Amino acid sequence: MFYREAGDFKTSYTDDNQTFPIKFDRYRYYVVLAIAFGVIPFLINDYWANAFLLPFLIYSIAAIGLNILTGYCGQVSLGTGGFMAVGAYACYKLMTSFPDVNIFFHVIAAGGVTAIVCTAFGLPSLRIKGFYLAVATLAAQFFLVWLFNKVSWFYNYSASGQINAPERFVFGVPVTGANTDAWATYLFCLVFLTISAIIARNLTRGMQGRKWMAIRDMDIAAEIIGVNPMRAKLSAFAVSGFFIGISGALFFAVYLGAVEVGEVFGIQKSFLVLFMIIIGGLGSIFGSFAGAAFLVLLPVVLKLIGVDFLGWPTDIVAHFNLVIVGALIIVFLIAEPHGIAQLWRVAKEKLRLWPFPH
Amino acid sequence: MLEQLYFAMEVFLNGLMAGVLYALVALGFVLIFKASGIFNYAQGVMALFSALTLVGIMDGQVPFSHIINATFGTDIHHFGWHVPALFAIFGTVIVMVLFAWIVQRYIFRHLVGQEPIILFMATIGLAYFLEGVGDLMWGSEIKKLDVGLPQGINDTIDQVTYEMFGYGFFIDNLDIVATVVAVLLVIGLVIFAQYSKEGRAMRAVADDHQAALSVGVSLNFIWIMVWSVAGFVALVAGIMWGTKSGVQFSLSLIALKALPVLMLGGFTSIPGAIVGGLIIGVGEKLFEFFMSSSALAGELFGFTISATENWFAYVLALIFLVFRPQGLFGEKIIERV
Amino acid sequence: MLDSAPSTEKLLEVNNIEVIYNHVILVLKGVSLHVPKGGIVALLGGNGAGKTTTLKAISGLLKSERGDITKGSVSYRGADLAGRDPADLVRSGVIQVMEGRHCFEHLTVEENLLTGAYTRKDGKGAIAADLEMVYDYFPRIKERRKSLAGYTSGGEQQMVAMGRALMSRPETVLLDEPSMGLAPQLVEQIFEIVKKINEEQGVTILLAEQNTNVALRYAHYGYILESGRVVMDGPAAELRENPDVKEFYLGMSDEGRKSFRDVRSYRRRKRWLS
Amino acid sequence: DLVFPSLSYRTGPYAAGGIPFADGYADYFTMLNARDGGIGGVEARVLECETGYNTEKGVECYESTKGEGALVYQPLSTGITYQLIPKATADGIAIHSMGYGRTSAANGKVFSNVFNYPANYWNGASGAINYLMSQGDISGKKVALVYHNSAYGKEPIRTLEELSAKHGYDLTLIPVDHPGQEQKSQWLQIRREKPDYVIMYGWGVMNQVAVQEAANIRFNMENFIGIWWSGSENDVLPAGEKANGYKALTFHGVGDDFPVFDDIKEHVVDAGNAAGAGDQIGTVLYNRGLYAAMLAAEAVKTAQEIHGVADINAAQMRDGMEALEITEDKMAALGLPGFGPSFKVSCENHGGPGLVGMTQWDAAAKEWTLISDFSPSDMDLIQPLIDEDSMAYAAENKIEPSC
Amino acid sequence: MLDNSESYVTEDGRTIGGVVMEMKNITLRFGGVVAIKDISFDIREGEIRAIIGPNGAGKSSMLNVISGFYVPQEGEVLFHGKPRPQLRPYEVAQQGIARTFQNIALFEGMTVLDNVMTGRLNKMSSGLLAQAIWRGKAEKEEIENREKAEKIIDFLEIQHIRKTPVSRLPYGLKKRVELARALVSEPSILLLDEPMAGMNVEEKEDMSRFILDVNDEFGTTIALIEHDMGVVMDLSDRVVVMDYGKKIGDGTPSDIRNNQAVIDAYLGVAHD
Ligand SMILES: Nc1ncnc2c1ncn2[C@@H]1O[C@H](COP(=O)(O)OP(=O)(O)OP(=O)(O)O)[C@@H](O)[C@H]1O
Ligand SMILES: Nc1ncnc2c1ncn2[C@@H]1O[C@H](COP(=O)(O)OP(=O)(O)OP(=O)(O)O)[C@@H](O)[C@H]1O
Ligand SMILES: CC(C)C[C@H](N)C(=O)O
Ligand SMILES: [Mg+2]
Ligand SMILES: [Mg+2]
Repeated sequence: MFYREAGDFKTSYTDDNQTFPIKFDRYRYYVVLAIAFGVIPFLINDYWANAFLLPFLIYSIAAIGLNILTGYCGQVSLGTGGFMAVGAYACYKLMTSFPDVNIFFHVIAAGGVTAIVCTAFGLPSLRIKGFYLAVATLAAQFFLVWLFNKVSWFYNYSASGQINAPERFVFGVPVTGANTDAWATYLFCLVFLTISAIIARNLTRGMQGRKWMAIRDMDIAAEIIGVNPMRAKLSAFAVSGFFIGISGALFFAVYLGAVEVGEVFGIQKSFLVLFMIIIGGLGSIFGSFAGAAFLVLLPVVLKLIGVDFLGWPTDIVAHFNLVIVGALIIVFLIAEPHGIAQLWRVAKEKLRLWPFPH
Repeated sequence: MLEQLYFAMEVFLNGLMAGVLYALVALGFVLIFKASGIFNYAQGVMALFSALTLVGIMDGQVPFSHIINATFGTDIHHFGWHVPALFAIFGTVIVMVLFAWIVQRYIFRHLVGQEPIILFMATIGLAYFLEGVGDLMWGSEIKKLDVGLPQGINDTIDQVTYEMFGYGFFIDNLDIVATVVAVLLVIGLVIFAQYSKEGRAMRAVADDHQAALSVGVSLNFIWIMVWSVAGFVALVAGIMWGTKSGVQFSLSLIALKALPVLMLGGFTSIPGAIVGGLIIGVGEKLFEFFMSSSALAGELFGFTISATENWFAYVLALIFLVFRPQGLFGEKIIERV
Repeated sequence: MLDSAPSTEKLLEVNNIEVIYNHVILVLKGVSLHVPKGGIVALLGGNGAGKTTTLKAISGLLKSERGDITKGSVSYRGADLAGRDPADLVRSGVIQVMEGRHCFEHLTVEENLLTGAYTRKDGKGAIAADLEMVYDYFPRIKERRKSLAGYTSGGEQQMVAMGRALMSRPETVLLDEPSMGLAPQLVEQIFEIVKKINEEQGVTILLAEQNTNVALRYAHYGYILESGRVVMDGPAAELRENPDVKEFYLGMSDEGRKSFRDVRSYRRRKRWLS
Repeated sequence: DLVFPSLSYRTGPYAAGGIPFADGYADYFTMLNARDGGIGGVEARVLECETGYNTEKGVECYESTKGEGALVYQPLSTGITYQLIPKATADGIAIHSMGYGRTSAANGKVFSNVFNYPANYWNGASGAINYLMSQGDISGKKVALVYHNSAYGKEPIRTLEELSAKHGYDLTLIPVDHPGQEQKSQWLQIRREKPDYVIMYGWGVMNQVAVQEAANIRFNMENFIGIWWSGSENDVLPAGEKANGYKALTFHGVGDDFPVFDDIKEHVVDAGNAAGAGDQIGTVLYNRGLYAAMLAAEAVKTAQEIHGVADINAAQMRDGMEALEITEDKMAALGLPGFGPSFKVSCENHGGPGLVGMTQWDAAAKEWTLISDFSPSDMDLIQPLIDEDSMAYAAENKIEPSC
Repeated sequence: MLDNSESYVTEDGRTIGGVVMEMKNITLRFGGVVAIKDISFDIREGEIRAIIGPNGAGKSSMLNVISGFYVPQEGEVLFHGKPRPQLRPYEVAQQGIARTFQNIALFEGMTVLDNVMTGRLNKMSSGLLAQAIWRGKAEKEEIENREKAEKIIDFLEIQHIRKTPVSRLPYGLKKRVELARALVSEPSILLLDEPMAGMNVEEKEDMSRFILDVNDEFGTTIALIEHDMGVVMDLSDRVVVMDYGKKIGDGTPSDIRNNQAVIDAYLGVAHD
């Protein structure tokens, strides 16, 4: 009996409504938080920050955002890349127009701007459903990228059309620009991720989350029992846009430092984030983390094994990587179509019963 | 002024032709979607893969030669023969049927009954996989594909129109061939899907896997069949596009051009693919033409709008969809409680 | 109505099967039953007893729902069915009419019926004749033959589903709740049809039904399932007379049928197993 | 050992161009190791990292390789170069963006760690115009620029505009979005506007399609000039016969008629150590990769001389690059006589001499031939542009110009 | 004949109020199919009103018209005596009309509890921001409503499956959950579309008890479609009979039982 539930009684609905109703889970959650804030910053180095931790944190925010839209509200979106670009460019314009305001607020505001744009592109979802909507969101993807590439106002008329994050500080410590320390950027992103996750969790466990899920599971029935589909869908687009915008802003300002929109925020990015939530688990906040971690680590591991360990020529490794990534995705979907989160749930269910099944 | 009109007409005609080429890719999507509700993102990579295979067979390339050489220290590249195009096409079709079988046996059989988005993701996985295999098998350098299709400006049209209007229209020979092929394909496929027993079974499977199983339709058979046909359509698209730009990775990106076509025509409609293709082709070419050539646009926005082709098709399709959520010819979305 | 089984030859045999969904949910806990050739066997039981699961275990449709038979075996005409494809089974004459209709929404009513004949090889003429036969059974769907099945009413869809199965000229039909959602006279009608094909064409029938009353009137033999176990079986006539069956499945007390209004305040629960 | 990261791309839409360059870059170092036992006795190690020509992956590659003692980065993408400039400068590692990247990085006073010798995109633009002027009067003529709609393709616009003001030709801008598989409208526009000359800044499939479409509308190939990234065998082969006569700029020699290739064959190919499939030797992009490797190796030697250590570090490498001098004798001694111009890098000038030559495709022989000398570009016009742009960058990033 | 606003007391002592909802000359067409032809009937406050008829008669369509999901081509719906403007379905729900569906329409991906809680959505008002922060108003509201939901869950005896995802439930329990979801919204009118299809007698008895209790305890008006004549005759106060879009009968169960047109079209034999 690894996993105990019996004996963990709840006496009020407040207790039962908690994020982690089971004590064991709750403790684990505090431990993870403590390590993330209290231990990792002291161990971190440049390589781990850049190769794994920063992208993991930032993609997790994006994945949470997309998961709200797709996993909870059932609206498949392939426009994530474009929306992240909105966050990035909004952040850039704000950073350069109001250099005296703290970057923290720029990032939040970038999320706000993205929420608005995302909502606007969500309008067709009132009529268009399923894959038609998915493909329609590509319109946002391509149009936004084109726009940022075309209109020089967005990149402050720089000759190359790229945007570069100027140096900005939080409590006197640089978090953007070329002279940042790994621990500072890490903590900066971690704060955003923690807040995002808490907000997302609160929204999805309450009535708002239920409305979204109702729309996802059966939109007509949802409307007939009283969900206003327009408000439900658009609010999902807005909230999702908010998170995706934040992640786009962080991706540009903290992680990359400079961005060429077509490549960084192209359609590949949309697919990547979608993959994260599917492999992690649709409709699960934990799944967003798991999926992001998995897909950020995968190439690092593959490269370690292929090039550094087996010593294969890089081109064969590069091609094999495609084969392996492709195969892994398929194997994964076959083994557990509902993602790592579901795998985790089933494991827990088994552990609960262990060692006496049935 | 008249001049402008002729230009516009030329652009229009070329748009039609470009649309046909998009439609060729879209057709493969439609088939698979119709038969299984699978939104096959790998269709573009299938076009690439089939074209690579075709060239490989024609040139007598040794598959996986690079790995073989790397592991065994050999130095083999070619069998040293040249296969005539027709036989090579035949060989490629066999490969695509084999591919269909593998896809069915090892992937989709295990995913029966899953949600569409899961299936969609699986096809993206498949796309990666196939791209890697294609690279490993045939190498990623550019290959020239020549199955003897004519290419370049059609002189007859040029001359005839020159005599008629004083302006010779540009139509590419390859586009004319593509149009003929596409029309034949569409007619064939429509007859198949609408009137044959297998076609009916295919539509049944798309509606409800379980029920289809319960009446004795073999999902395996139907899906292998459909993926084979889609593989064939991919080959046709691969030949057309490969002849144009050489066979290489970017061929797989034409999938992105086919998506708006699908949206517009309806995911389930074979004729829709063609009509959608034509509308998109014409729409994007004309839009680009007016925007980049008119001074008006420049005055309006302070900059000229150009390179719109990546998004225009999507936006156009989106606008259509708002009025017809299932595309122009797509199956009605049945909404009942 | 015949109450004794018309033959003793066991056509379909289910031996002590266990079924698990999703690797964790154990649903059938050892179900055994026999269906004699030419018989009508009813599978009775409350919601969630496992009737549908049993039928799916036989027809092979379990797999597509992430269910697995983990123990026991199913055999048809003495041959083990493990690992057989559902399509294969249809070809050898076993067809299932699924619970909840499952029509092909985007096909017309007539096309739906024609898919039933998918496995048949006896020519267009015979199929057309059977199509007429089905329309004779269900005149209502003849009127709607050209409309998409997705737009027909619940009852009409049930008729389509039945008709579709008949189109395959089956030897054995697994019927899952054929009466659900049908108007009373249609229920009778459907069971008359069941009886007719059983008598005229010798079709063997395994029937999962909630409407115990009708089911036991038409079946020869019945099994009662509760929580994944067979708790009682016997010839239909005997079951009809069993006091527990009477009370819980037929809604009769000693004074005859009791009104649904009267159950409000008193209720007695008795279960063979729980 | 001496670490040379190679940010290559062997997959994705630009693989066809990435592979030969990466092969050439790797083979040259393999050859040095096998023949000379490394550079100055220290083994060279090429660290390949796949970027897929994607800026984001490029940054990942940079971050994951810089810890290994990387000496100089060859990002092989303008986009990635832009991203790496501030990072590499902060880390004190040099970037060699040879014939691409940020043109104004030629100003070493501002870009201390970035080098783009021997020629850059503005040299290329000017070289093309110079070549056209050598063919006849250009004033009043129409010139169209077909360009990859990215940081890369936009580079020459400013120069061409200035040049058009100076020489009186009309400039039409025709962008092509990534990937450029479909260029019907662009070429119909060209057919309509009948420019006298077309200059192309393309990469990847965009090149092949453009050459093919130009052939389709029967645009005279003689008047169609590509930048050096639009002038490899890949770009013209798919169009077959019809590509005959197409021209492309270059800043180095063509063909495998140089002694160094014998060494490559002997020490690399025959030893079974060729990078990739080993079938690219002598192609335009292979040669360019090889040339880049050669310049890096020479810079190492220079650095070893200056600092008197064999196993140099990144900072020393930078110094070596800044003091690099290539002479004809040196080239001949390396087995590359006349392959590239001689030049000298200095603290102020990281851009080299900016000499460009012209090559032309012979479809029958399937080879590129050099049809002009390496001649200077219009530095009078370019230098002020470089200064202006680099000073703006310096101001923006608060860089104190050095030297 | 009673006046629209008059109320009366039934034999078993329940008070039936005036007309709350009146369908006036409703006609509904789908392309060529006429699903409802010029039908009028009314529903009185506190009564159990059954709608019966053969398959395809248009019963479900009628409920859909009431729900605002189908828009009739002709006719109007009067609510509390006033013509109801064309409302979106969710607006109808906000007026206190709840329903269940013929082909169970639960939210399969959610737990039973969450499904039931959706029934309370019109009773909760905290905004997005409040919910994002959770502490305070949102939490308080959540708990209050949770209590109501738990009450209904107890009432319908589905406590043990509270946290089970709906997709795993057998048919009959799903129907019960659906009823719970409708009830928890404390509707003034409850529309039930074949709530007892696919149930055995014992389960039907349970279901009947629930329906009667709701009607009794909360005074909820109920419109009920059902094919089991036993149930219909026992439970309902008045029955309207439809046949292929037309109304062929309207009255108390005993009227209907003896109505020849109804017997011909629907019952087949005179029902006991
Ligand atoms: N796909 C599934 N996944 C998990 N559990 C399932 C699945 N299908 C059925 N079950 C469970 O199996 C049990 C038996 O269900 P089954 O559908 O066989 O019952 P039934 O007797 O047909 O009931 P009903 O009369 O309501 O149709 C139920 O408890 C149900 O929850
Ligand atoms: N959305 C729709 N589009 C087209 N036809 C429809 C639609 N909805 C219902 N119909 C048709 O209207 C008629 C009435 O259908 P309805 O579902 O109301 O029947 P019902 O009385 O509920 O029957 P059942 O008892 O079988 O459920 C049917 O013939 C049906 O095919
Ligand atoms: C090989 C590459 C450096 C060329 C490319 N087009 C660029 O400048 O970005
Ligand atoms: Mg069942
Ligand atoms: Mg109905």
